[in-house]
Amino acid sequence: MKRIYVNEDRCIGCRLCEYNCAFANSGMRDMALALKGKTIYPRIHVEGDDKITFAVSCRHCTDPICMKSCIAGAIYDDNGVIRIDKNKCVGCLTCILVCPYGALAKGENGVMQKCELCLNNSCGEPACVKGCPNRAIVYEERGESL
Amino acid sequence: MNEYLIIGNGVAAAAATEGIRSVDKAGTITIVSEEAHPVYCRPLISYYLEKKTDISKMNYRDKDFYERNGCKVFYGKKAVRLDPEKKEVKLCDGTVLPYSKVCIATGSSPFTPDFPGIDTVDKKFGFMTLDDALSLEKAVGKDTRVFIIGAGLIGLKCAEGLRAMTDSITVCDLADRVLSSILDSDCAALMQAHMEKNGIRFLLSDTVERFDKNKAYMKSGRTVDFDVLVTAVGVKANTSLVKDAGGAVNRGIITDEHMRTSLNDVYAAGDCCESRDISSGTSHILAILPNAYMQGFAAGVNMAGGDRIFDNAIPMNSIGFFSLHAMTAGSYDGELIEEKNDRELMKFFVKDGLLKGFIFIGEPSKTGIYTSLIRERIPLDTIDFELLKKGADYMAFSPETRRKKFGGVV
Amino acid sequence: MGVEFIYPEFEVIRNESRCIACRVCERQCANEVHYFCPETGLMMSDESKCVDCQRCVSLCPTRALKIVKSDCSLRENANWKSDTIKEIYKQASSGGVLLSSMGSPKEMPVYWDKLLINASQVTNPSIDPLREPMETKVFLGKKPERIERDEKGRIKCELTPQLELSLPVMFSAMSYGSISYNAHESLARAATASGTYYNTGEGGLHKDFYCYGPHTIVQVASGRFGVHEEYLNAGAAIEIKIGQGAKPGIGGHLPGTKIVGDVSATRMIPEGTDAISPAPHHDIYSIEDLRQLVYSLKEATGYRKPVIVKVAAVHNISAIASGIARSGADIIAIDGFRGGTGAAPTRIRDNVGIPIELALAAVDQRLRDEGIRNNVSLVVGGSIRSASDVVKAVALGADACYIATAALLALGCHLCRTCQTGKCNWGIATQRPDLVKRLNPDIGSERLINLMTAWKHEIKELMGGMGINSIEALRGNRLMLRGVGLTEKELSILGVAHAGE
Amino acid sequence: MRLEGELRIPSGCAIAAVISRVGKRMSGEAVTEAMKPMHDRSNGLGGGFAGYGIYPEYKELYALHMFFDKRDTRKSCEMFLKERFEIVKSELIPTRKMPEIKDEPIIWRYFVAPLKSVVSSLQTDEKEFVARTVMKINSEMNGAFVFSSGKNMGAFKAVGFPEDVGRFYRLEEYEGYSWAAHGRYPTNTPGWWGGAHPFTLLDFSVVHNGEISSYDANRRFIEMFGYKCTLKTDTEVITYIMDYLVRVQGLNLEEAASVIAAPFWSTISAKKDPEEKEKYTYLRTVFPSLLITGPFSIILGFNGGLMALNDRLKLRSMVIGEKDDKVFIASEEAAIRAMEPDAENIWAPSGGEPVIVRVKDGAY
Repeated sequence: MKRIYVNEDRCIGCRLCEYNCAFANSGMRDMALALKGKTIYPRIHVEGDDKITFAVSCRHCTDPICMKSCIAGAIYDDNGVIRIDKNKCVGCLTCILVCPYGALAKGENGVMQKCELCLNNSCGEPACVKGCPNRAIVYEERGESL
Repeated sequence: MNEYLIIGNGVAAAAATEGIRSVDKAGTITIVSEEAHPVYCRPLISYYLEKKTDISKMNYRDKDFYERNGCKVFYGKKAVRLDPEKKEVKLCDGTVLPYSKVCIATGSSPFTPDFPGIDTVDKKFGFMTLDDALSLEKAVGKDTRVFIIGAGLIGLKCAEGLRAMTDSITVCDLADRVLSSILDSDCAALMQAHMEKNGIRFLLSDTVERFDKNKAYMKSGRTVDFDVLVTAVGVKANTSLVKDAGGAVNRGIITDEHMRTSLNDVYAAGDCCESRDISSGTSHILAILPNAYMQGFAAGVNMAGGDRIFDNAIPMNSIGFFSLHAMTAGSYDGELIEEKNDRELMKFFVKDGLLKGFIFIGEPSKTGIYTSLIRERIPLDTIDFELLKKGADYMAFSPETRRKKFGGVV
Repeated sequence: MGVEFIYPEFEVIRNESRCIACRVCERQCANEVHYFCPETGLMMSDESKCVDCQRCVSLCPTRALKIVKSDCSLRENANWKSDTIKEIYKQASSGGVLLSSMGSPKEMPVYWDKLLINASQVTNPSIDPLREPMETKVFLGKKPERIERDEKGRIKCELTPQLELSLPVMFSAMSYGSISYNAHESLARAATASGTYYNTGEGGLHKDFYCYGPHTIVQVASGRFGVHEEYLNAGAAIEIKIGQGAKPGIGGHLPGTKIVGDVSATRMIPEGTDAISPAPHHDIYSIEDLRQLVYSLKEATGYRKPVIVKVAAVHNISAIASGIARSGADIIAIDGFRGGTGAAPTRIRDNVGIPIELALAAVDQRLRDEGIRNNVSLVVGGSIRSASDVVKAVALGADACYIATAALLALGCHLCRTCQTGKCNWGIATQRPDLVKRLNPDIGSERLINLMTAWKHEIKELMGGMGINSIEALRGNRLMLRGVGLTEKELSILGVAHAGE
Repeated sequence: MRLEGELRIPSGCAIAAVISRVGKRMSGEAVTEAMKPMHDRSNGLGGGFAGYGIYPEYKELYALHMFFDKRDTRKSCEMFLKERFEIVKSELIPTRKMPEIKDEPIIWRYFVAPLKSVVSSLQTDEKEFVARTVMKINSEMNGAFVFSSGKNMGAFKAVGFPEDVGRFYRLEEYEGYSWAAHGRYPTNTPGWWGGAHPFTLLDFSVVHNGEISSYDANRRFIEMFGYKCTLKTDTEVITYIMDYLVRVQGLNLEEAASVIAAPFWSTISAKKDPEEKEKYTYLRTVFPSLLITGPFSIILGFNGGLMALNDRLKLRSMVIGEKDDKVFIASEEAAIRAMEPDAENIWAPSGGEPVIVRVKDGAY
């Protein structure tokens, strides 16, 4: 399955991925209209210091503990893509407590959200990957864990 | 063809179903459900009262879950006897269900102390099942005075859930603090203050001596007048099927890490059994949903001939009341390291170079990174724990770890 | 601080209706032009620091930014142009030699633009490169004067070492230190993939890049930085750098601030020390000394590597080239005065040397007049900007071209000409790890490979039009060129007829 | 308007040749006839022939065929020649007056032997000496032009259609074992006799149809070795290249052909025989500037044989046929049929494939 992978040697910490993510999930046509004057709630976030930076988003684990822990049964496996049914989520934050990557966070309305690989938004392919200026984030098939 | 039998219809049962089906698509699965509902999210009953969810959304799995997985479900039936020799289970109506493998996922039941005069109380409820919530919903109105015995997770979630419906809620507990099983006194005080700010009254280090209709006489001498009583003192594991069949049972059913009981072809999962808590090294009941799922799933896989162990159970809770969130995990054993600022309080417990547990109060973010330190037993000297104390961040890990985690399939 | 005489050269124009204050511009600007004002929630800029590298413009996700040249004008006249006046101000304030980067921006004739290429019509068919083979392979090196045969009458096929190029373009010298590790890796990988060569410059060869040795030209310059036996043997050829088009007669100076970590190790000098390349090689004060160095290097490498001698195009370049051709060198590289540099004194860059076109034409003719053109290959650089420049250079007589500025542009360089500051926002001319990272060698090498591929296609297209299907048949084929707007003298030096003749 | 030699004139052409493999001599009539069906390939601005074996009685002497603009030029040129050669015979080349051929220069021939003393004082060999002398006359002596300088062979050329040129030079009266002919279609009209084909140097003669795009690359390279391309024609430069490769560098004809019509690198790398691969790689690497690109079909005449060669893309027509001892080469099959209606085995050699026909040893 294609997943998003990040390479911290290439990440330049520009945080464009966060903005591209927020824009892609805004459903709007223009980034300025979508994001101007707003706090963004991206599903990918850049961590690091002044030397090393890297983007973190859902790893779409083969054995997703968030899904197993969700008290509302709101997190499900859609052919390997781990997704959230926002209608069912009650905001208990158990997923935040268990995700070893810190890949889930509350969205604008307090409901949990996570990277769903842009499969259902206007972008159609991961916006963070498409917009990464240094190819630090890639979307590809990788076999077993490195 | 294997005949799988699952006693119980909660999360552990659903997980066992999924575990079986991940290995064996053919065998038959029979589920015995004491409740008359398809598997639902039991922890959501307080959210139901709060109207944060509704019945339709409380289904744990979609509506064709049983059909898709080829499960036959007996609703409203209780299993009364397990015969591991004959490999059959007898239900309350006399039906006998044979099995090749059975999973006991009977969960727990509320434990109500035998308070004197309890029989005189008219409206008294537990808070364990959807039916409890539905009854409470009917019983409580704007002016209803609610008295909850037990300031644990269930009692407080019940209080929060009812708060929108009534202004009068009193919670008592024998312990000196709220959430005594998961919070230390500092944190409990914080939480208590926050709940009090939100209109919940507490009577701590106190318990009911006797009831007289709608009045409770407390040990401290105080009295509480109420209209509705909720008892949330504790739960006990439903172990009798295994125990009566001669299986090893402590406070919960004893299993190995493959979720096998001491009886042949009998597995157990969920709140009815004990787990080995790797943060404390002791075995006890870890009645939390993630645990139930992981045990159930492992049981299912192993019942179907797969090989899956579940050996890293820890207690962990994410619980919020009136928008103040607490997250806890592991055991509070070892050196205490405390980090706090005006918005957050974080306590770490470190022993033998490992993180054993933590308590966090505030707006959580990426807290799972700490949890993984406990579950995966990551030696703290291999990471930058100083950095982690300031906030959960993958920078604390080695580049090599990051390369594995973010550059590979996990 | 006194009066600031010079108004910022550029203005940052921010379209407030589009700016979402994502602060990407702020994070990307090593010059610290942009900053966020928390009170107003707006992005602000300090234009005096802007060098117009366009990094922020390129990364702004909402295209809210543009950088324009300020129209604040000094009162200039035909004699005292704005730049001239500003230079006076700068020197009056600093007391220093003015430094510049990249090639000279001055308006001097670009002869490439005054040469036009022929095409076949009627009497001779043009050749379609999509249908017919079209060969751009070139061998650089000395060719034997005589065919010799063994006792059985078979031709003895031993050649002195040659460089095989899949197209007549190589990446010219840029040292590790003046450009980044990632830039070097990009060049090395692209040269390997494109079947050509890149050049270490005088910074030595990083151990990581020895694997690209078969496509590496290792340079020996006056500072001899990073030169050792293993280094000499690591490359495919050795280049003795006598001079550079942007600064003939001048040595190099890489400030100690750039001599950090691997750069220092690769150059074999202590961290933090200035790397000063002397103006001349202090063991070459005359042509016979050059011959000694050429043969020393050949001895050191067992006569397995061709030796290139690189000189700047100066007034008597033909005589110099003739001398080099007789020195044992296999290849002469000539760098024209429009060539780039990481840093050069402005006066030198803008006033010393001659255009490469004239130098090339003169040298090629001189070597032919002396009958020694086949003794050496001729590589020219110093602002080769396109495939047509390459074709024109080959038609004038070059065996191959060196490109550097064009390669840097492919890597993202925006010619802001402030390499000397070491704060290259594109990760090219910098050693700051956070900036170096910005050039992903995967992308960099891919873009260079694309450039080479594109040029190769264009060269083939132009060759096909001329009815030539092998680049060898173009070399020195000056009939394929016509001049426009050139004087008789220029035409005679170039050896081409005027258009219409 | 500038004359040929002062500027470069591309041209299209017709070529034809015949050779007897057994050295049987034939008159020039047949090859003249061969040019008739290819009339339209010429435009009357040049025609010419080369015959081999035509001067058996002077076979040890160099036959210099020359044009002079006036008598004085001839006189002064003869003075020059006498300093270098023993002139065994000096005569007008017989021609036939005819209206189709006008403005003829003085057309003379000398049978000469180089003065040994001069050759040795110049520290050169005889052939080199003759070649340099020809080069010197053609580049330095205004009004004088050597258009043929081999032994037991001769070129005959003029402004006009080739079939007329053949009659003009009375070729029916000569007998040779091989003949080559050329009709010219220059795309400019200065019309100078010297510019007609064949072009010769020593016993090499070249007739050529095509326009080579590598001309200036070839010229500027070959001029490094003492050749002076006074005519600026492709034929001239091809002749010099062949002379350089074969006489100076000692390549055989096949090797020389693989330089001027070099196989593509892809062809070379696909060669199975490593020795061959090495040789072709070597030759292409050493002589890149002698690769001739652009369309050409050439017939190279030399003592004892002919070589036909097309450019490597075969951008010009050329066919070959046989009959008995004879081999025919021409731009068009019609020309072959004109020489031998029953010609057999007509085939078109592929691009870059040299076809070398030799008269058997001792038969010429």
